Amino acid sequence: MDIKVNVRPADGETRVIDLVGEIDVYTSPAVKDAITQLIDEGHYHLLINLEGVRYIDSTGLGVLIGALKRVREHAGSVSLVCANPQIKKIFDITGLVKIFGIFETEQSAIKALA
Amino acid sequence: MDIKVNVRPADGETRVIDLVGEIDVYTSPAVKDAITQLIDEGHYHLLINLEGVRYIDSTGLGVLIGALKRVREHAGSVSLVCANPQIKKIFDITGLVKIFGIFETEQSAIKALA
Amino acid sequence: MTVQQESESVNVVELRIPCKPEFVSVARLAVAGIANRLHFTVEEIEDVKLAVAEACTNCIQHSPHANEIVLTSEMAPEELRIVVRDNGGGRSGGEESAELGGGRLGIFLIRSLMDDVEYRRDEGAGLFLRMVKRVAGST
Amino acid sequence: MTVQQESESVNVVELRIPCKPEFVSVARLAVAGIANRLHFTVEEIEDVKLAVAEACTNCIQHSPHANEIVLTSEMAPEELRIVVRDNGGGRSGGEESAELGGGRLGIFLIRSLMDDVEYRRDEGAGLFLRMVKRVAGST
Ligand SMILES: Nc1ncnc2c1ncn2[C@@H]1O[C@H](COP(=O)(O)OP(=O)(O)O)[C@@H](O)[C@H]1O
Ligand SMILES: Nc1ncnc2c1ncn2[C@@H]1O[C@H](COP(=O)(O)OP(=O)(O)O)[C@@H](O)[C@H]1O
Repeated sequence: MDIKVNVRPADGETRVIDLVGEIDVYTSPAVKDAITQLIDEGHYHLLINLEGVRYIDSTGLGVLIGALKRVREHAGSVSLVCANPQIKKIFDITGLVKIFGIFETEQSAIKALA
Repeated sequence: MDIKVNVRPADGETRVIDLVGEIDVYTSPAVKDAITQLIDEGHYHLLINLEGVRYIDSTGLGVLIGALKRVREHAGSVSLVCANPQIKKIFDITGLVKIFGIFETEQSAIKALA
Repeated sequence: MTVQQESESVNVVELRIPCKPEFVSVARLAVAGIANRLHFTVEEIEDVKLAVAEACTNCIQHSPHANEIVLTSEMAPEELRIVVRDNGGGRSGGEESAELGGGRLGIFLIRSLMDDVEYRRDEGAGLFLRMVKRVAGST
Repeated sequence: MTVQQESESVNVVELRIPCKPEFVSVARLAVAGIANRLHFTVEEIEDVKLAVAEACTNCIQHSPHANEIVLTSEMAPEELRIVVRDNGGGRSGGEESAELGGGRLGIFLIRSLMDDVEYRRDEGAGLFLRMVKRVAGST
């Protein structure tokens, strides 16, 4: 598996999901499983840290979009931490930059959530 | 070109050749040219710094062996700086570790030459 | 550059991988090596990698009968031409709802990242995707 | 792991590259992606990359009539089997003195780095090299 997924609590209700590696058609099911489990457990405020992600494709974007759709049913949110310009470009091109909160650092994401 | 070659003088008669990148059948001619030019110019004490080399194959080894053969005709020497374990392994396997001086750092190589 | 021109016709790389998720990274790495031989920037190489991965993902998700993906890369001095095909028929659109993407979003990305794109998925036939990336400043 | 076994037979990757120096890195990257799908260590992956590169270099330097190198990689759970062939005849040993190596030293490295090696270069025929790398601890 070329993706590492780690979940940890942050301030308040937020759960942070650290992803490290590449998110593609092979690895995105593991990401989806982790997110689904959190949502099933009642966590609707997710902060997905992509700082360790050097590659994401449409299947990865699909997982993030799916997560957002589900948490919104519970007035939740999905924020992303991403500094890699190539990955930011993908969110720009697809217009997803407008539906996710995308932050340069985890600190700024948490500040915005508070 | 996936190799960068830089030549600079060191203490005394020694010339340092910094190699950065991968040395294979495609890039080794550039390495060979640089070394040949130095030898043609009368530099017979060569210190080849492989710290920036992440890959070397038999063509690269062939260039180094060829350089050693030529400078030995003039009582010269070829020392190598190499800390990468994978590359050191190649010198070990081929027994070339016994015919080159191989050093962990440039400082230790220059000290040994003095 | 006579030698370059003479040999241009044989600068073709063909890669055949199983039509399975775990092999998309093989295609990505191979195409990175190919793109690295043209004068692309790091960003352009990433674009080509993603486009090729999206094409493979499309085969995997939308050609349920395919077992092989064939990538053909033709290197010209000023552009890289890539054809991605699979050997299976897509089911007439009915299965397109795979929630992990790779469909419209994937094709959209390919069109955004590459210069020319020709996309065909005829009913009952596999994917045919031809895409070209030009080296910047070569037009 | 029924699925794994069922599909094992199709876990073959084929790569065709021009028999030219600038394409050896494409083979190296592709095989790194393949080896990465087995449970090899980083060091073992480097071994496989070097062995494949040496095989390609052998084709380039010792098969003057070859224009294509074909690499076939078969992935089994516990080992990677790679066949490297070219489509050209080596000249009966006369041209073997290419000073940049790739000959005996290359074959020596392949034998040192891989577990099983079968090497044939029949007079007038191209290279046939079959090599196997086993995942450590799988014997
Ligand atoms: N810009 C977008 N905004 C919101 N949802 C999107 C956007 N793009 C794609 N989606 C959704 O993401 C999922 C994956 O899309 P897509 O890659 O087109 O795959 P598919 O072929 O399965 O429709 C779908 O559920 C789609 O509705
Ligand atoms: N261990 C060694 N010590 C000294 N010279 C070597 C050694 N191994 C190879 N050589 C020399 O390096 C060069 C390249 O060797 P090799 O890869 O076998 O290529 P070739 O097929 O051209 O002989 C040759 O000139 C060979 O004599």
